[in-house]
Amino acid sequence: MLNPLMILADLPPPTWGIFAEGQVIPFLFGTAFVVVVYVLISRARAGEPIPEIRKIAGLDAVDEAIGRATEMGRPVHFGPGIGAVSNAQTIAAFAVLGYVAKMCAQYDTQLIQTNRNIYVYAVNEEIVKQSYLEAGRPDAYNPDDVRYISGFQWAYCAGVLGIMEREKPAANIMYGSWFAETMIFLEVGNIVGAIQIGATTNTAQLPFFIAAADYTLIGEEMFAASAYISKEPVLRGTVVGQDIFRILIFAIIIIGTILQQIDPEENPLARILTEF
Amino acid sequence: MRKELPLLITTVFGLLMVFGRWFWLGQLWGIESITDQWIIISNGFAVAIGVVNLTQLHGRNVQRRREHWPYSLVLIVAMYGYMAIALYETVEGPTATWLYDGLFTPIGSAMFALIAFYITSAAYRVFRVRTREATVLMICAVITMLGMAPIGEVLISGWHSVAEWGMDVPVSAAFRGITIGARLGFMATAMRIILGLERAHLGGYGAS
Amino acid sequence: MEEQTFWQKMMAIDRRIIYAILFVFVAIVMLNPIGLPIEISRDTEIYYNVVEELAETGEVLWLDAAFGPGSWGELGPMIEATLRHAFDRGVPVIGMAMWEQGGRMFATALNNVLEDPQYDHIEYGEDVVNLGFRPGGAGVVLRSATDDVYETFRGVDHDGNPLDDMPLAMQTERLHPDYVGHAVVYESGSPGGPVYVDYVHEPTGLEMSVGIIAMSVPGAKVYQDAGQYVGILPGATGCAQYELLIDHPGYAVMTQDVISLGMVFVTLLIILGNVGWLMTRQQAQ
Amino acid sequence: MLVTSDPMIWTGALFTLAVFSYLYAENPAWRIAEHIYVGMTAAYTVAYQFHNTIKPTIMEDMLVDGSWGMLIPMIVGLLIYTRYFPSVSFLQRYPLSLWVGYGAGLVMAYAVPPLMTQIVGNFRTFDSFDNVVYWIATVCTLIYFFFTVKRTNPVIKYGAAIGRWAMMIAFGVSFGQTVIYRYNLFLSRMEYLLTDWLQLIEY
Repeated sequence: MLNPLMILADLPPPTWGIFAEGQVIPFLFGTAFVVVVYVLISRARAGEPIPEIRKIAGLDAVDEAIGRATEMGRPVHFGPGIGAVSNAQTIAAFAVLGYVAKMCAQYDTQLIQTNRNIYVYAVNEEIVKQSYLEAGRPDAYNPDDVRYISGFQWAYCAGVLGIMEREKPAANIMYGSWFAETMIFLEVGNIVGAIQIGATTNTAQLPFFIAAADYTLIGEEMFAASAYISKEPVLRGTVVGQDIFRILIFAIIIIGTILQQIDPEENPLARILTEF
Repeated sequence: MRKELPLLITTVFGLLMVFGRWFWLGQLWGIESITDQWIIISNGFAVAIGVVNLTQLHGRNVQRRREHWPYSLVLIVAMYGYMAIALYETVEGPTATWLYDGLFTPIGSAMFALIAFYITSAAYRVFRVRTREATVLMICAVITMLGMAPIGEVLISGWHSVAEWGMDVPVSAAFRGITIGARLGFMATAMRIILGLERAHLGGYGAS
Repeated sequence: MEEQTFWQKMMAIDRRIIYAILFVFVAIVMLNPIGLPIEISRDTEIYYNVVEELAETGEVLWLDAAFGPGSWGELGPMIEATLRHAFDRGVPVIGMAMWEQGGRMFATALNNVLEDPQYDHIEYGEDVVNLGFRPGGAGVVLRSATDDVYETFRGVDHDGNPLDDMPLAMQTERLHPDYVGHAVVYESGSPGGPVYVDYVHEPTGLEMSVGIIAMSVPGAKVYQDAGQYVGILPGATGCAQYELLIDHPGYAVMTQDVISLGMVFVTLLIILGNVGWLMTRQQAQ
Repeated sequence: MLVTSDPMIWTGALFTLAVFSYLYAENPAWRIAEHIYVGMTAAYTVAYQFHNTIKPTIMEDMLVDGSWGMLIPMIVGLLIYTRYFPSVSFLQRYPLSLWVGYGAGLVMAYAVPPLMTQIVGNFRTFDSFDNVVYWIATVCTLIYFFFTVKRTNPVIKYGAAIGRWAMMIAFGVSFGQTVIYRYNLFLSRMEYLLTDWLQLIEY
């Protein structure tokens, strides 16, 4: 299974003595990224100042939606998407769920939380329980409101449709990795008159959120919003770190574009970035 | 120990992958081919988890005669029946193929086909031009729908080229902006997992 | 006053009526095609030329069926058309699947094509091989590219027959430009083309294309513009054009009339729905 | 003959109609189809893996080739089943941590080169209208996703606004493509009913 000679036969010599061919830039960029993000996370956790995340338009809608549900005496539905527990979008949803659950506990509004993934369900159960505890309302926590519907996409979809039609939530918050079921949830949510908030990075579903939901967090906004809303230092540090690298990428694009105008055929920066 | 060792395994395995790719020695030692093989095999042996889960859930439904329990029975019969056949004659055997082509494929495809109906009714009942943004979105959607289908070119010559231009230039450009950002986001999540700052997958969030 | 009630009634219409109209409408158009002309797009031509170029060099075409029965309607006919084209031009084809059900999807497409007496001369194992699916996600693709195809697939094809008897599989040691001329991923979601971009195209330089569901075409354009994808065959519409190019109009061509009229139908519903909405809203104020 | 006599196609057609009946209302036919589908999905996976991974690993790798090292991943994989035994259920974290570590490592190890290709793809020569539009749209979309820079800076403010409009156009096109895709899937089922089952169309 391990045959170094065979692999050696077509392995080019190392660059700078230790790196495999074409891996210098990945190493430098990757390491710099890890260091910068780690430093910011550490600072945030230690309570030291890091740049503030701006308020995301549409984030107020979460408060507004819960407030309206409270006034109407109807429940709030929260779906974390149908992605796996290690999916970045699902992880972003955890933080938002904590916030929503805490608000619902304070206002004494019923929160219906539905799940497709069994591991996500286990995590969410803990989050909601913990949030009710933190809000000082452990007695108001109802374990039956955090629901595992089915591991199968369509059965999950049918289950949520039934819940929406029967229990008529006044707010429908869909935060996570959504797929084909988006369209169906949004239509039914619209018919039962719920305020709908969507957040996903799945570009194929974003158009439907924009067309049919009241508020949509586009792509990365969902990560920033989850950091903003939860004030979780790990998340905040990550968002700031990503922004620093976005500025770096921005600078590379500007320099590269200028070099491109000088000599469209041979752009030294392009060569370095793709070949080293 | 119960939480620390798994976290350590995650970190070590993640770093091993990185070492095996970035460093010359890592490639020389063929680390990737070993880690890949490990993943393939460990996944293979974990595969029955779905069957066990379903048996537990639906077995209980049948046992306690819960609402809709006959359907649970259908599920268990279909599952073990098909599994027995496919284990005996492989999934390519004649009976297994018959069941696959006669039941599995039609049901699965029909379920995905349902969305066409939902989209059609949503077109009438939900897609509103509430804002200027939504209006632009809907107009672009209609230009694309008709332009990518043969009808656009029949109605107005050149419509197809307009729709194609839309895909080649503005769409590709905007999606690139989103893709670059998303890649940074995935890297950040991967990095948090490797450094042990993210533990949701081990049960419990925010313990860090 | 009469008009208000009309729009209100229209807006409150039972969605099942819309479903019924759609069902009947599609059936009628399918039974009575009108034969709208089909324009060949640039994307389809690029994809077509990929196979044409392989015919000149005689290199292997590597296909990955990354979809299940749900997306057969768009991607199945693509594989069938590509196989026909490759067989016509004598291009050897190796199939595999990143998706669990993909191995069966490829096998079905291959069987459908081989049923045609025109392809009686095609020998399984020499001209085409179906490696099928192996668990491990991206790891399988990565291992095929960096290590060894035979080992990755454990020396057997989709049906469990030994690869040792299949000269084509034995010659193709790796998913690498040294052994394969071009890779095409039939993508319906994740994992899909990007897996090949990261673990095959970037590390080895192997050229690749995708046959993709219409929904994901916009996302794929980004990779094409960066030169990571050579060609994109966009959905059943692209497939219909491809079927015309290889001179074997089939299922995809048949659906084009329905698609055209279906899109007109959806457009009308959007307009009608919004007019009704504005009318009822005005009246509510 | 007008209707097929193939029992397989009859079964498929009836189950297709059973699924479509869900559009009218949830009903027993739909539920049966749903439960069969879920059961078969799980069973297919097990049978396929058994023949293609489990059997060859044990029968060939271990017994013939003597690669007993394969025992480690095998045992790690099997640990997932400890979740059903509460006293040792913590052991299921080992396979999970292995898979998550692999996934995260894979992303870190391979994410940069494709990202660089995307960045370099934006080094545009401003010699055509398309290139200029392309460049502006990408850069503005990137600007839209700055979260720590205040939107009072005019470059950021207008850049983000252009970026948002560019995304709306992109989403519109994406919307159109999705509708076409969904229709195609539906048509494929209609074709199955009309051609394979009722045999009303020949082509």
